[in-house]
Amino acid sequence: MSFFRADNLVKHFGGLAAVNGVSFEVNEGEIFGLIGPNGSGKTTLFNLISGFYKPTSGEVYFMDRRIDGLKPHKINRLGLVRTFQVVRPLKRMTVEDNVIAAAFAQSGSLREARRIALETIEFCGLGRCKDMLAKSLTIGDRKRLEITRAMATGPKLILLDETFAGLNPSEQDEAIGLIRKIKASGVTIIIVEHIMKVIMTISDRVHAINFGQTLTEGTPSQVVSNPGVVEAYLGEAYHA
Amino acid sequence: MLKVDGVDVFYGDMQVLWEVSLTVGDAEIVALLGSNGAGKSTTIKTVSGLLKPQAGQIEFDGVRLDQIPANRIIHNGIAHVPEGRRLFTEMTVEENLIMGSLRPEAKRARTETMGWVYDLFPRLRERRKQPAGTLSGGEQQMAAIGRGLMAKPKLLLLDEPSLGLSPLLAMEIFRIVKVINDAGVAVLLVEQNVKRSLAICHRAYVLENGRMTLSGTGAELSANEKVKEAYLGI
Amino acid sequence: MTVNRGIVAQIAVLAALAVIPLVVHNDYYLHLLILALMWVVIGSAWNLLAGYTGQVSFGDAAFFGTGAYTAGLLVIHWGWSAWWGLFFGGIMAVVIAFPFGWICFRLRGAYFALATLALNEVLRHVATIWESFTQGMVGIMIMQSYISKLPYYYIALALAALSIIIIRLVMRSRLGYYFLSIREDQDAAESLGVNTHFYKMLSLVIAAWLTGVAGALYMNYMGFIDPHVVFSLHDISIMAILVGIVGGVGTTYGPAVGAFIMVLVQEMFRTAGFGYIKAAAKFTDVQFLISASEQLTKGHALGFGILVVLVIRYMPNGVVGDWGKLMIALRLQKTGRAK
Amino acid sequence: MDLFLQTLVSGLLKGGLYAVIGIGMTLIMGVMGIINLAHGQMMMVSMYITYSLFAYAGVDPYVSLLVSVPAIFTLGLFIQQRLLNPLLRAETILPENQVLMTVGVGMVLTEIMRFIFTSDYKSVRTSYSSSTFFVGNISFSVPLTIDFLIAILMTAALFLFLIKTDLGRSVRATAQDKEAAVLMGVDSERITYITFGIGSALVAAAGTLLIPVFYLYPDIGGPFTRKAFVICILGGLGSAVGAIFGGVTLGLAEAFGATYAGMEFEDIIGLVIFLLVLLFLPGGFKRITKV
Amino acid sequence: MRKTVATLSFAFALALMASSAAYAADPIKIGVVLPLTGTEANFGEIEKLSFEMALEEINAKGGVKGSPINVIFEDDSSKPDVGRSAIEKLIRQDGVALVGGGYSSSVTAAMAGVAVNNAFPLVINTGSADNITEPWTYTVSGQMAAKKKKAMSEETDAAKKEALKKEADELAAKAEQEAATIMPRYAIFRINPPASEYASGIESLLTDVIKPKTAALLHENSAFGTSSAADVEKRLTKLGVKILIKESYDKASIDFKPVLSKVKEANPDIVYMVSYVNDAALLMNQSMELRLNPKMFIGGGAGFTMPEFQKNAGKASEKVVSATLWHQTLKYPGAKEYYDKFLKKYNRDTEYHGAEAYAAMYVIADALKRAKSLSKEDIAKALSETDMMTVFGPVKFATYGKKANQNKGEAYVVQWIKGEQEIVWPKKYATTDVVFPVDWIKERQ
Repeated sequence: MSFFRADNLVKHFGGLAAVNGVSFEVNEGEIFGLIGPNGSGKTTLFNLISGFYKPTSGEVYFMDRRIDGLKPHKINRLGLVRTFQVVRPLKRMTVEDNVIAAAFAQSGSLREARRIALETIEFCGLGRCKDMLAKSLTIGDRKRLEITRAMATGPKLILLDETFAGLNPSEQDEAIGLIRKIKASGVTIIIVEHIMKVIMTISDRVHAINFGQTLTEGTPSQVVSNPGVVEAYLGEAYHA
Repeated sequence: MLKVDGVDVFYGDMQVLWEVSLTVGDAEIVALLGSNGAGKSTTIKTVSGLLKPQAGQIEFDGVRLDQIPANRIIHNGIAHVPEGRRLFTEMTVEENLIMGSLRPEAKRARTETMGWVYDLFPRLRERRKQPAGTLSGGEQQMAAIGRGLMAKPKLLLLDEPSLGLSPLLAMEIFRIVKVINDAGVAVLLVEQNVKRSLAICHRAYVLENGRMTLSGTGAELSANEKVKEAYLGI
Repeated sequence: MTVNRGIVAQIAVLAALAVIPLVVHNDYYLHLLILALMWVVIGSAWNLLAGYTGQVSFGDAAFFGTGAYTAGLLVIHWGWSAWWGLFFGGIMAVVIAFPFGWICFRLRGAYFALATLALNEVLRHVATIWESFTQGMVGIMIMQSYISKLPYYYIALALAALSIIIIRLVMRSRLGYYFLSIREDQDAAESLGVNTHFYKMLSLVIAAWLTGVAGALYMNYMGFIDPHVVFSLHDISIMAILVGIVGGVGTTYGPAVGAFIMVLVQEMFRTAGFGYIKAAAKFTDVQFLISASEQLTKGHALGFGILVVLVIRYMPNGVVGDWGKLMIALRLQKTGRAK
Repeated sequence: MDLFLQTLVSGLLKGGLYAVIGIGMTLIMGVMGIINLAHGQMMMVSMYITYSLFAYAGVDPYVSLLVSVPAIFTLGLFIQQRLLNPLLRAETILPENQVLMTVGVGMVLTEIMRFIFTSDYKSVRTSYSSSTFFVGNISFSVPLTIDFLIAILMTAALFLFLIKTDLGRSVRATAQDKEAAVLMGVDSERITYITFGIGSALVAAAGTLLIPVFYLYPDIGGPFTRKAFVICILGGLGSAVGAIFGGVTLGLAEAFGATYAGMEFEDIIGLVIFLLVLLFLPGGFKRITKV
Repeated sequence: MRKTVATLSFAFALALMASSAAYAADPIKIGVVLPLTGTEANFGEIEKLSFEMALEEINAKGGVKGSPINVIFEDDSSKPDVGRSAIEKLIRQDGVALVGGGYSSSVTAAMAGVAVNNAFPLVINTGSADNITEPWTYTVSGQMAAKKKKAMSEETDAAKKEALKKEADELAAKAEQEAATIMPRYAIFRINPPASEYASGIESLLTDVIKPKTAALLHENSAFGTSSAADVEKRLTKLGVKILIKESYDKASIDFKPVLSKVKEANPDIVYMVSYVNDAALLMNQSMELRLNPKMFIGGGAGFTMPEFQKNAGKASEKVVSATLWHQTLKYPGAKEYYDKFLKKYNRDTEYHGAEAYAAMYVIADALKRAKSLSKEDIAKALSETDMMTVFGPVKFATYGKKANQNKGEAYVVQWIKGEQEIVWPKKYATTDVVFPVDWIKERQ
């Protein structure tokens, strides 16, 4: 009985194994960090979990239901939602409409969806630009919109993909605040992040991968002191 | 030789670089470090003309690069080996190399340069008739660098050459960079592998959130704890 | 406040359209207006699928033709009134839409467009070859049930209003938001829980239904169809796109505006200003006008083609979408001339 | 047996001509991703050029290739540079505006020709238009056989151009990765209109080759545009060799369809193959032949 | 500035309306709808020129009732819906006295609907599908009766056949009644014979001279081609000729060799083709290339009589016979003169379509002359009483069989002999003897 479990996931592209036997479990209510250098397979992992790819082998369980191979929208309906590393705002719609479109996952009526959307927008701190077209947002706000939209679907588990990339330090701090707030509201979070500072600060547990395989898993401090991780990030034998 | 001076770059109305300045001297290896999304690739793309700065200027051997179209940059002796290799996957290795030597100066020396590239990467010679898409990651990176060299550049822009390569292959790539540099080509290197980069470069810059925060020689920066912080957050 | 004004304006336009036939007793103009209203339906339907859902179809004629043929075949095979076509024609178009969607939605972008085009061609050939059922190229001829144009006018007006109302309602509901999100980013929509395949299909079904109903209206009103007329790539499918693009893709009233522009302008070119230029030429006895009107009639299709090219080139978002641009351009010209 | 062989031969010969029609489009569509609904109309213009040269100056159609091909090349250049490229840059809701533009261009070309030449049927009857030779009981049309050979020559020439010249390589490179090509010093904008020009020139050649055995009126373009689509989807986008395969396949399918199913099924067979390939063999024969 | 423009244009518009109103009182306006653009514009052009030629002559002689006739030509773009817009415009906007024209069957059918709705006189010169002058087909029951009848003829089971016959008869009776309600508004007159008559001239040629046992029938798939072919099939079957092959094709086809090879293999006595101009030429060229050698190649009118056919098919056209409705050598007053005048004036050939149009203009003028007033009822009445000689032969609108207001006309057979069309059948009109038998392979060496 686990909240979320990925079991020995493998994904091949042609002959290349992008993800090769990764397993981990996530407990309800925690922030689970997923780290690894560029190209190590984190985003592929997200695509496998959220249904955009079908795993070559391996299984994914969410709230005791097997979800690998389901269509993304079905997985979303079960309460698992993702964001994209390269943000994908619905450009020619306003921020509010972006979020309303997502909020329909919770309610079929426009009035109700709008109420949920506005609440979520406030919750995520996008209120000041809710009438702007999504394409005219700054990168920080786009990332925020991505999270807001995901939140508006009423998820139990949210996958955040590189939410902090490209944010300046003050924006990063705001984002950390937001993620903590989301956790406080009872939503479980899996976060892929490159900026170690962020991962260190907010994760409860961290899982490190490289070349599509698990390096190590543990608390942030455990992981970051793991020589394999340091090597993966900075190049071999940095300490030398 | 290359002088980037106070460059601001935007994606649409979104600013990503703030007053970035750097220089690369003759036959120098300059490393550009920073975490993901810090603006390294953007800087390089701005140099090679794919992005146009809204403020500041870029000069190379007295030519204002920011005022000429992207496809003319290579004619001034700058070759850009882009992130993710960006080979022409359906063309053979050899054709890819030829594509690197379109500018007249390079075209004249095509066979010669190609010989040199093949000597540099014997694996490519073996696979020269193979479509580039069928190469392994390391070989693709070699082909990409080789394609850049075919232009007989004075300055080579290398964007994440070791990305996704095994440590052994990455080491090989760094060795080659050194060899290339020894042949008199200046290199502007964007890398994640901080240690390796600092080991081979003459000078390095650190970018954080679109701004230059540190610069110095390789040795200076290796000793600087701030670099580690920028990457690992500790 | 603005909403209220918008509603007032809509009611005013509707009222004006409703009153026109009582004032204008010229059946020729009514005929053109009926055609224009029919194109409002088709253009709006295309716009729902392409402009709002982002699936550009080059095969609208398939639905139009199916609707028209349903109405016609009901008459000649079973002796029903062609008006039943308004009901069954829509349904048959929807039936056709299912295999259409099944095939085409596996493809994206240009391939989708080409597949719709090919499917329409297939239907046209079937209608041509299957003589025992469709009468082939001999076509179907029926008599109109009303001699007066008024019933047709009001039915067309009702259908046009209905299609706009349906599209407005759709766009203000979950469907509308989902359609837009599919247009903007299919993967993002999918990740937000949108069953993109289902909603694309739904959009296609609504569009097919409206187009099929318009086809049935065409059969009733025109009294004659053959496969080349109602399954025509140029005269139906591409005309639908032109109506949408000239009016303004992804806007509620764009296709309506486009429909009136296209029908009226096309006819104006064909008849050299509804015959007025010629009349003026005779009246004023200016040789230039006579030859101009003659050349215009001779080259009406050319003039129309050039207009299409210019509109797409300079107003890619259509009259409604590029309204601001158009106004600026006109004003600029005016100030220029004033000097 | 004669029937079978004769069908085979006419299918093959017609297929050669189809290949030339398709090859230009496969270049345009494969390299630039542009759907050109004016392709057949460009051919029609070329046919009118050939016709005029023949009717008013007595120039043999094969000689007039020297005029029609460069003329349509220039026309293609112009269309791409002035009408299509600006559209590709403009921000619009639908990227398909480009397709519509080609529809408009097709209309304009058709109507200009109608304005000049009226709708009358024109034809070019040369001494060899109807000449045939026989192998056993099977008749070969001389002009179509020549066309078939020219088709193969042109494919070979195009193939060599794409493989052996820097410009050709640049065209392919732009098709595969535009940005990387720019980094190599390729002026991608220029490549797009040169490609469009070459694609148009090829279909111009097809038109000039076709006219001695066919006839001409302004509306002739449409059906050929549609056939061109079928051919290049069959062959695989951007593949010169694929176009030959696609053209011959379509030619054979139509011929055998006409013989064994009935002439009225001629067109529908091509369309059905088209849809099947789109659905079950995306990428066309290129997927199998890898060229 | 803006105001002045608006005022000016308003004034201009008023002037226009006034002008068109003032002008209307003067000449008699009639409308003619022809395909001037689109796929059939080739024929439309010939007909338009013929109309204009006749018009000039009539107006030069003082016109009708002291006023000149003013013809407003409308382009139907070869499309039924445009044709319909055109006739609506002529009736409502231009207020013409009657409408002429109608080239393709589909456009003509669409126009006919409007004419009946408005009880408006429509003089058709070409559009030849049979049903256009069959008022009962304008009724639902009539169309269904025809279907039932066809089903009946194909039914083998006697009991079922009987049931179908009963149904068909009931429907036919109903159609009769319905047609009666349409008749008062039916003012459609057609000068050329219906498609089913085109082959009537051929029939006796077949029985008397060619005596075929088997036939191949190829036709293009337009309304004209389809209905002609259906009729030819009926006639041939009645004569006991076996149809070995019947195929339809799209007129844009490039290659007829597969189907012609099939014909070659079946080796029929005659090959009967209903075609437009260039498909006709291609068919003959390619059958020459394949060395087809039937007893006779027969064309079903339309393309096979056009001058372009001979030009394009060259020696492949030699000795081909074709049904036709007219030829300049016919001994009708003015026929030859019309042909010569046309040739001289426009420097191009003309054929039966042109003659039809030329005759139509005279028929219209004649009716206008005799009409008591220019009301549509009077004009319709005058038209129905037409009995005159034209270059196209005698014109008299009769009601016979299921047809109403149909000029019976006569059909002839021409043969291309030494590059010229000669009338060869019926004997009494023949300018030369039919060349038969023909060795096609030798002929074309």
